[in-house]
Amino acid sequence: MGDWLRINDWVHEGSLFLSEKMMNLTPWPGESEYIGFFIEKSILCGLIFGGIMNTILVILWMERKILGRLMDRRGAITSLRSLWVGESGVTAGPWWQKVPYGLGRPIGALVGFLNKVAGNRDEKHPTVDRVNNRSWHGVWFLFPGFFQNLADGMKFMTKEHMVPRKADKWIYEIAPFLIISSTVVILGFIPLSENFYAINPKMSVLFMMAVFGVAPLGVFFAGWSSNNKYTLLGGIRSAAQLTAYEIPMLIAVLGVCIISGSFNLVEVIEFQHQSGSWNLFLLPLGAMIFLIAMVAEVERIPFDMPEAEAELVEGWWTEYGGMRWGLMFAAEYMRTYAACFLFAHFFLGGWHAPFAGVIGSIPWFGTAYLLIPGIIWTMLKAWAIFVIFAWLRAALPRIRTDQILEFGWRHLLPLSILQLVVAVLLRLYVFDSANMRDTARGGFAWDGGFGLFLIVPIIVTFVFSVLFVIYSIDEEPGDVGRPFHAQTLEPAGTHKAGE
Amino acid sequence: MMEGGENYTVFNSRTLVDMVGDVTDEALKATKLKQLIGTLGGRFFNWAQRKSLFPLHLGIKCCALEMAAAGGPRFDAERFGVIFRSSPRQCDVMLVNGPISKKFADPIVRLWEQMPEPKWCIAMGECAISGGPYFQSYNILEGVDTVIPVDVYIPGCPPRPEALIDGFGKLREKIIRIGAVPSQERPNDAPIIIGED
Amino acid sequence: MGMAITSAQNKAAVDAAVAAVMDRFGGTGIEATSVEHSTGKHASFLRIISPPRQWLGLAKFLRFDLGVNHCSMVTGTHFPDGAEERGWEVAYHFMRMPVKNQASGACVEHDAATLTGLEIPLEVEIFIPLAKGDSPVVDSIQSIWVGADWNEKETWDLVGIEFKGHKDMMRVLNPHDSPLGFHPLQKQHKLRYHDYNEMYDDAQGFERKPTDSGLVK
Amino acid sequence: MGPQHPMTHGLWTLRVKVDGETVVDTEPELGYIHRGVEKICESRDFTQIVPYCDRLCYASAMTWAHSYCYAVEDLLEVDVPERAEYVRLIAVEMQRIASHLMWLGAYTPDVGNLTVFVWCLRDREMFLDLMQELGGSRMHYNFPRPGGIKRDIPPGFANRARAKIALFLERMKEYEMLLDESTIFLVRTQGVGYAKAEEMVNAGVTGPNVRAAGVNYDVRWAHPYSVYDEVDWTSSVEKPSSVKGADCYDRYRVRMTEMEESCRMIIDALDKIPGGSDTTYQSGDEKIIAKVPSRAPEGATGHHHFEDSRGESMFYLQGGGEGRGKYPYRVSIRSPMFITIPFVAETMIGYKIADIPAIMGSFDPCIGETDR
Repeated sequence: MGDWLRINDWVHEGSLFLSEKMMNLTPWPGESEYIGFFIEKSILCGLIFGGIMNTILVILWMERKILGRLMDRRGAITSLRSLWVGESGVTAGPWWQKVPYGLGRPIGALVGFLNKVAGNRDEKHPTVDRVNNRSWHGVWFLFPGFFQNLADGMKFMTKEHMVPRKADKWIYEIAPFLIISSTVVILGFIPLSENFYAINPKMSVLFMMAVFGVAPLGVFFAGWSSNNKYTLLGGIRSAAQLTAYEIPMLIAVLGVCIISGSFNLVEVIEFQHQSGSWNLFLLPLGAMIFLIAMVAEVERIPFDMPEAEAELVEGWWTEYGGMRWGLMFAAEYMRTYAACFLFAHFFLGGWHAPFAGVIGSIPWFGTAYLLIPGIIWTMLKAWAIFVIFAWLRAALPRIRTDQILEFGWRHLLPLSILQLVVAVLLRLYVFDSANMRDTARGGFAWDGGFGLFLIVPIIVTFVFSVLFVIYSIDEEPGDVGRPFHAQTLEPAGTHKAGE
Repeated sequence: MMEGGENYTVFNSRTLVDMVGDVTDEALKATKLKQLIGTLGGRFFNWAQRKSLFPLHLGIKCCALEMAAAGGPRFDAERFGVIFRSSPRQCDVMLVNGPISKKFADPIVRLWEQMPEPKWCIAMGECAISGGPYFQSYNILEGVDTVIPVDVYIPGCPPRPEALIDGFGKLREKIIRIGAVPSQERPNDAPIIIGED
Repeated sequence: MGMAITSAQNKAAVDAAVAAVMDRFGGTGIEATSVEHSTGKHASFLRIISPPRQWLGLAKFLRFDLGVNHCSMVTGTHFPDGAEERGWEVAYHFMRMPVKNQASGACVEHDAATLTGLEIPLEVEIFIPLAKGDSPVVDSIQSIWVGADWNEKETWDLVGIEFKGHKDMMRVLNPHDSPLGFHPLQKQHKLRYHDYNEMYDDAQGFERKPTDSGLVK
Repeated sequence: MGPQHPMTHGLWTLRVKVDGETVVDTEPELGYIHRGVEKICESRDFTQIVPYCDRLCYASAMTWAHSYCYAVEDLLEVDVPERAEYVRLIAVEMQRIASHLMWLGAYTPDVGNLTVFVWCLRDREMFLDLMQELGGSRMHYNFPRPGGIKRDIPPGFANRARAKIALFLERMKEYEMLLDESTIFLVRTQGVGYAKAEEMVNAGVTGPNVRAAGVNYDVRWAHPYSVYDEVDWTSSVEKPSSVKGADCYDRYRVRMTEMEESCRMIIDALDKIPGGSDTTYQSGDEKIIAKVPSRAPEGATGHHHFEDSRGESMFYLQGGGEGRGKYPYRVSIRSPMFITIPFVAETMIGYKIADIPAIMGSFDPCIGETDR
């Protein structure tokens, strides 16, 4: 079953064609393959990064709006409208006349036109206009609030670049770029659709996880080089926390790879489709561990201890301002976005439409349903995961560092090993590789040998849900003792072994 | 090697960069491209700057609660891109919302100097404008403008959150009028007072 | 309803306290009286006027025999025009609370009407007049009530009354670099622009320099 | 930490010495907004001081103004009309709710939850609106006068207050759902910041902080001053969980129950108010304000202990200042947080850095009153 939007193939053919034509004009026509490869990869990288970077605006906008709604607010409502109407009736005047060669005239005309269509309505009612200027009234296509982050980003570019006097200048400058470059590299390995990815090596999962671990180094660099107590503490906390959560996350991913039999992300996704069930229903525990560990990896509430606002001002990025901070801020959200994509790919079947077999068999609607490009499904799934991230942020307080570490080492790690065992057992004894199918409906490899369609995912999910409900039911409030006393009367480092 | 500001001399590339920069600058000037880019981009950057004003999360006294209320559901300053940050390095606006005592005069100047340009200062409330009810006190400065330059004054004791939001509106007007220039180069003649026009 | 101390309880407690203090300290210059508040419920409180010599003994008696366990406030006042033996005055306010350390999961479940004896809350006001002079000294009660610690610091900082035996005396409200002997609540310090004409002729401060110009940026 | 730091809820510095993540030593430093109110008040007459008292504490202006008014009535020997006492009680209890809401709103970001902060601001607006009807301003009401109150309750106030309190009691359940049932909130607050009752009392800590440790002590019943003995309420005392005293969770619970008690008190006072809650007297009517002499004789003193929303506040006034007694000779202010902050700083020793805001916030610091 294929996707009609075969961007990789199109780009491949197009660039080969282009390079052949070009190289035939030169004395080295035999080299066209390499030139074509170069062109192809450049275009693909541009497309992938452009697509993901632009949709990051959606992520930021979603977070603001969701948080705003949960908090009984509106969230940002900045729109582009103020570009032409000015602020509360104050404009910069006919600034386009300063543009040389008369190039400003079309701009002036455009501004005039926009003012007519979506400008201040009534000069007799300046208050109404002033209220309108803040918002979008009547002009829905301006996407109120969507451009707030664009404004933020552009503002960061114009801010002064400051380096603290006592900072270690080289490392201070390098750290944000270390963070953002490693983040961008991850994005290059994420396939957006069956036939739309920048690069797809055989061990892409391993590579991605390895690159995910580079950013903590940048965080630690940033914290240390700023020469500030808050950033240093933030950096150390970050390093400890990321190390603690990397391991359960890796083991959870290992479970996915074992059950899919591949370290390649595309093959993991294809396996989920062909075997007939998303990994979410086979490894619910793994999905939960992966989600929790990912929240910790991207340092969001409730695991945002490294940048805990209450005690560490802004954590490890306290001393960064201007564009460096903007970069780190963007990197933070890119990591979050990458985490959403990874979750969608590992556990939610990537670009495959949900219930493609059932809905696809409806006469007219089904055909149209199957024609929806995979890239849209990928995005939708990633955004749905991001909604969970934003929801967590609104609902939960922050955990203390020692509690974070304890939770990571003492709860997540054993659980992740348990789910690894489950994955091995499922793959070895339950999986039926003969029933893999590459049709719209997918295969039925998880019938457990009884011919009952999807019996294994249903049983696993049911058992897990029951266990989860049992676990999460509160005991009687009176019976629960308070947690152990966290006060340390002896400072750290003074303990002796064996006491 | 790490002292002063001479770190780029290690590879002696500073002169090269400067030279290339100068040549490019001349070329751009000759073709008026600089003016073109400057005017076009300037408007966009001006828009970005005035739409995203991050005030410093600095609560001094009573007005701090009105500042908090302005961030709350009823007034919701976040609608207009006013998002409070805790670190002065990441802020554009210093919102002084209380009396400046002698003990606090030094820290607030340091905070102001830690903020990157372009930056603005809003004096919120009587205490920050003139000392307010405490103007006779032995320990209070007569307004924050004795130590840092103020762009917008919001009178009231304390001003209502709407007034604060309007103050940010006035600051936007100021930015659109005189541009997002650093605080030293700003004309110092006409600070904006809410309620005058 | 009805969960407040009645005036009979109040009177009984104050009278008992007056009797106890006069019994112990009668003839040493300590005067204990029962005074009524002149508003509201007209509740009574214990007022003691004590010479500074007797103060430490009185304080220990209050704390350990009368169970006055809460030091509410220490106030110093400067009387430059007052009598020779009352150039300064320190006023203490104490409270008695019915307090015990609690076991886990328990609290004092008492009905106010059933309280008797030393369990009844009591209000104590103590005046200690000090002689005129540049350096008024009174004994510190920091070791008896921990809560008096910062109160005494503040009194020294603002009024300039020294507390003998107070460890770690420092400025708490005024800046640390205030000049030695600067205690703003002493009466020789006028309010900065106290003069009416000075206040209103140049209210905006265009011509006037603040007294601290040059000290700050 | 500080003076500009999100933890501090105002301007003050806490010097913290840490060993790794463990706090070893702390030293508070105050005075960043010391304004010399006590000195200024010596050149203001008795009515002019009320706005200064409003501005003492920015989170609970009403209670401080009332605290002063009771003290000045003690000095000037005035009896307040009973209706005025009832209105004062209503105003003070509403301010107590608003102040505790502000506390809850400031406390939850300390442990990392921004949602409750915003919700608290939302609900605080309801009570600010009610108090705005009384005083005319959003924050500094300038409402009580020596001898009574500035204005009577406006028409329809009682019904609005009842409706809003009913709504607020519903909303409190939402908060409890979000906080009490959140394991993360519990592990952040339980077992953290133990403070013993006897030590607290000896160190001068009062109010909800000491009631959280199981001490049933409240100035409102121990030294009854307004009509607190006539309305229906009980002092909200939390049973401490441990022999080590009260932890942050206890202090959170005691404030939540205190808000409920205040709601009960307001409703009851609206029912029992003499003259009925629907009538409105003119300003200056003798039913709501008594005649007050403008001068106090030399040598007269007045003081009043008052249950502020943060503990026991107190004014001590000496009459006979300048203008032949028109001004007070000495005004001394007892701020509950001034005494509490050094105690809290010692409480933190031994906990983690992340616990500093959790402990500090649970004591509800307010620097306006602390620095005066």
